[in-house]
Amino acid sequence: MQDLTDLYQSVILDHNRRPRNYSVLPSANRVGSGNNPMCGDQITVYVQLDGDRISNVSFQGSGCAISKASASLMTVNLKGKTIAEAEAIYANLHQMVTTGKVVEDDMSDLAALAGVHQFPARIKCATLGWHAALNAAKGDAQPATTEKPSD
Amino acid sequence: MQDLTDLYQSVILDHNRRPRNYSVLPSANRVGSGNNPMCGDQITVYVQLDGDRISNVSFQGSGCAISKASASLMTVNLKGKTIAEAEAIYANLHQMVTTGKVVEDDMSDLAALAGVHQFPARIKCATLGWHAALNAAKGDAQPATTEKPSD
Amino acid sequence: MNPAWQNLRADFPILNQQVNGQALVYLDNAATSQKPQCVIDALVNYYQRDNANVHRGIHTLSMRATFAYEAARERSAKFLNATEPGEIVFTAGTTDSINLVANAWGDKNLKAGDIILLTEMEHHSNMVPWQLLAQRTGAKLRYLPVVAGDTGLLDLTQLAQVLTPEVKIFAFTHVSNTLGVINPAAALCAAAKKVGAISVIDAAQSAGHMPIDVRAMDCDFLAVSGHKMCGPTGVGLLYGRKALLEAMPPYRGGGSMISNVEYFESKWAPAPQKFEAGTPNIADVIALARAMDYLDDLGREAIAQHDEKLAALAYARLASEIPGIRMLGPAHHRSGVISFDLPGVHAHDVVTMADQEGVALRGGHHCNQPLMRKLGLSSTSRASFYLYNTEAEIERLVATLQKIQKFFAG
Amino acid sequence: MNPAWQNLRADFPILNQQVNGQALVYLDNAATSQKPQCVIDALVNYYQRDNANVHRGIHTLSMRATFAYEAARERSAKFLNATEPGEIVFTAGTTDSINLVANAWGDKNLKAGDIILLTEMEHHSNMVPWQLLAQRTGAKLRYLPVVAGDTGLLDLTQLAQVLTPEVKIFAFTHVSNTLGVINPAAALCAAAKKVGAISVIDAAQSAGHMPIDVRAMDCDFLAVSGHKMCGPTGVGLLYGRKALLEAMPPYRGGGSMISNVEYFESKWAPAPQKFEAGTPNIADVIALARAMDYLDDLGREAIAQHDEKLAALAYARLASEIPGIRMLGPAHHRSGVISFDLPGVHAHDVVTMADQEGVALRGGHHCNQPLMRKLGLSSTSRASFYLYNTEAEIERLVATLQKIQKFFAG
Ligand SMILES: Cc1ncc(COP(=O)(O)O)c(C=O)c1O
Ligand SMILES: Cc1ncc(COP(=O)(O)O)c(C=O)c1O
Repeated sequence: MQDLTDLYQSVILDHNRRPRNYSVLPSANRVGSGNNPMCGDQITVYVQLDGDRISNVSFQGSGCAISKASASLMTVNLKGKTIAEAEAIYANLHQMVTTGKVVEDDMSDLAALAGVHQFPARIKCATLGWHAALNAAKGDAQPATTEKPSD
Repeated sequence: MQDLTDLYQSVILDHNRRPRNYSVLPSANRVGSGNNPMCGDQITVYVQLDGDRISNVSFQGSGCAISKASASLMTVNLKGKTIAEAEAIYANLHQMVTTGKVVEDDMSDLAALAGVHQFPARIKCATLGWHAALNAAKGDAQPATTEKPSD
Repeated sequence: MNPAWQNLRADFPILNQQVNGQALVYLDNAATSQKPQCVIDALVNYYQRDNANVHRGIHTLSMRATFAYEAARERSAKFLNATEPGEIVFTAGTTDSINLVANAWGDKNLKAGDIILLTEMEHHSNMVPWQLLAQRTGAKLRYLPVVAGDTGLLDLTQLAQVLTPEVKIFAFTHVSNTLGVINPAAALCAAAKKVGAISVIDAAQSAGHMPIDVRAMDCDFLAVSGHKMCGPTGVGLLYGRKALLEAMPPYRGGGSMISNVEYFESKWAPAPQKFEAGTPNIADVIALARAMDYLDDLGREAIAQHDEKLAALAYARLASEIPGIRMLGPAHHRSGVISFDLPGVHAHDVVTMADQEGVALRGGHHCNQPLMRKLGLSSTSRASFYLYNTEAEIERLVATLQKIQKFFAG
Repeated sequence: MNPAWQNLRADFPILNQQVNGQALVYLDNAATSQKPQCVIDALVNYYQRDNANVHRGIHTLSMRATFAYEAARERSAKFLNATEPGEIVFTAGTTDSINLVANAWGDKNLKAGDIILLTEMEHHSNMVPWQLLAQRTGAKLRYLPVVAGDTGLLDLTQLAQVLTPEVKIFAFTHVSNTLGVINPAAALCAAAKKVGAISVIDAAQSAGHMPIDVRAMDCDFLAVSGHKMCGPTGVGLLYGRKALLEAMPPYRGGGSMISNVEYFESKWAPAPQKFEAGTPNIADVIALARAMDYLDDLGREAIAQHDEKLAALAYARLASEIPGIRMLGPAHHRSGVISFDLPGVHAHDVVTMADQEGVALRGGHHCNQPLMRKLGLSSTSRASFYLYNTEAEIERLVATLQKIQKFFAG
């Protein structure tokens, strides 16, 4: 199981075991949900939006190590960001998990998700929580689903 | 075109060119119709039934040489026969066109249809008029169609 | 000359055989085309290396199968110049595609008093689904006529009269499988749009024979069969404008077309998955994409020219060398489908006799019963050409028909 | 031992490959089975020698194709012990077959107040078509429950309570694709008959795995997928009792399912042609018949015993050697489908990790979302066995799961 440590880096295993901000957020004024109909993964994201800034964000749900860890990392990385900043971070993350290329030097702990690109079937796991969060923040009422043609 | 003379014997060509009893039968008390949905062939058979005897029979329609000649031969062979006799003749004919075996020595001019068995796609042509006639005689209201599982 | 055209007949193993002691001349391409070895190989490779169920799997074989399946969707979108792969729904063929539109779009959008406009030259597969839809909804059918005579062209002078605002659907064939007529698809779609009708193109006879550009034609739906364009049997596709597909309810229910299922109700996946219930025809979809590569290597413009050249030659030779023959369809600007009536010899007899000479023709109503009746015929004989046919084969066709005529006159 | 069983793995070229540096262990047979070379050869032979459209053609290739296609219908009738070939309708698979019944039989015979009875273990493909039918007709769904706990057996003590005279359709799976449960099909059909309901059996997971006798089961309809029983993708069949098929309106409209078409109305061909609109999946139907030969050469009773032996062994070993594992389905008298939950490791992670070891498993809801919820799970990992799997492969499975557990505990 050599390559698996590319995918399941210690950061991932850690966030999977102890997901951060894994709770309902009482101050949330936006709620988003995402599901992966192919595997049954389900996620709910709570966003407290002040103006265009994500003051706070949390999540709950069931999913694999990748989706849980990625959602957990999402909450840590998006807290305090404006929607525009959040979208930029997601754009980099998306490129990283689809191509393996780390675009920004400064991806910090998100770089742990770079190994996902070697496992194409798992890319959707890594993006599920982000979709849900961005949809909620942008006020898109549609639940995120990994079935959209674009991830 | 060697084998074709097996199929298109002179008897067939003759009945095709000058079909016998090719007319509406004013005295008919039974009318039957048959069609081959795969090729568009259409036939109408007029039967004058007296008791259980086919006193007279005629036909009209459009079809290939085989179906026309076979229907023409049918009128000649069934005229004056009881339904039971007609069914027996048809049973022999059916066996002949499907297997090539002439069951009765006494198939007379019908033996000209023996070559049909070498052309499986044409068996339905050879039986269309017979179906329609027997259906009419037996009072079966359904139009004959070659699409029935049995010919 | 494009090198792909050299030795092209060798790509089709089936052509290299004798039928009734004669080299096979396959002229039944409008019914189904033959398959190049690369398409057969695509099936073999898939089953020998990659076979697995798609979408739901994350093991290696399943990822390979899924990747190849979705790549075929991209290939198909490119083949038709669709805006995106999501506009391609894989189906079992043209008939299935048209039924999908009639059911999923039709049942939702049609009501009593609405009109479904067809043309008099439609194949049963582009007629019966609309008859069934009309029965279900109370909508009515109407037909754009074919001009009198034997050219079989649409009577466009009547278009304005039949394409009224009550028309909600205008479904027509791109190329007639009986007459070889090529209809002006873009103009018909534009006319439909003007009255607010959706356009549905039956491209069964055109997709493998000429360039198809759904954006240039500006159609709403377009139906294709794989088996008529060098692909396998049992697979085809439906192009649908994205916004229409998204607004449509599903067609069949089952696995893969859902986003959430509960015991008493379900939610659907977005298009195109919404329309692909159950395990799809994975192998044949992948092989169909290979057929598209094959056709584009030859060039569809070149194929169209080849077809038209053979058809024009055959039309001219039959008309002049077979006394009394009745030729159907136009003499020029046509597809490679030639229908004719040999007076005194029924089409069935023509086909059986031609087969004895190794020449494969088709005889019958060609799933065009009402048109046949209009032409005063119960059947025709049909020779239909494709990329591997040759002028020498037309020679064989002419000689065979002459022999048949002689036999029946004899 | 039946000689067909010797060297059987060599019949499946795909099995002879490495995945991620390890010999492939394919345990995803409930999703789709692999294909023996003879089935692949049947496709190649058809396309290289006989390919032509069926039914409407009378040239040599068309006669060969038609003969082989109809012979496949006879073969299928024999495979299921149907009374006659006319009871076999070729479809695109189980999902398509069930939709056919829901549409053609259901829309005609159901009305508001009627009940459609299903079981809680149905695959989405045997649930969603009935939900759609219920929406169209106003009929209501009802479920025969699965007993509490993890065996997944149907709670037959509740049968009398749910199978009331308002039930018009009782549709149930023969074998669960998630739990491996084998349901008592004949008894359920008899119970349905007693209240005047028709019985519809989803045989996707059973047809290639055990003897099927529709007359002994006395069912009204039975749906089969080819791809799960050594056949190609994109083909399947529906068995239907003759009298029911004859009384049903058509499903899809198009060529070949008609007896007469006019511009404004049409008449249908008799069953089974009435239900086979358009060019059928000729090559895959013919190859499916070859798969039936292959299975019967091995013996379906022997295949069932082989599956059950492997499943019992795998169940016992996993239960005893993987600490904390939650095993689903019964321990004995089951099919070759094993589902389990490894606490603390999500099924997706199990499958990805197993794939690194060359072991192909499936993880997810297996198109059984409502059942998963009832079991308090969002997904399970699944290993499913077929005729070519071996005890040595179970060894690999156990070792792999132990490794995974260690990795995640570490
Ligand atoms: C029990 C059961 N029913 C129905 C289906 C659907 O079969 P298909 O996808 O071949 O239509 C499957 C397989 O996916 C199944 O396992
Ligand atoms: C013009 C036309 N439309 C539709 C069809 C139906 O196609 P398929 O039988 O592949 O569904 C055909 C071919 O048979 C055709 O020629």
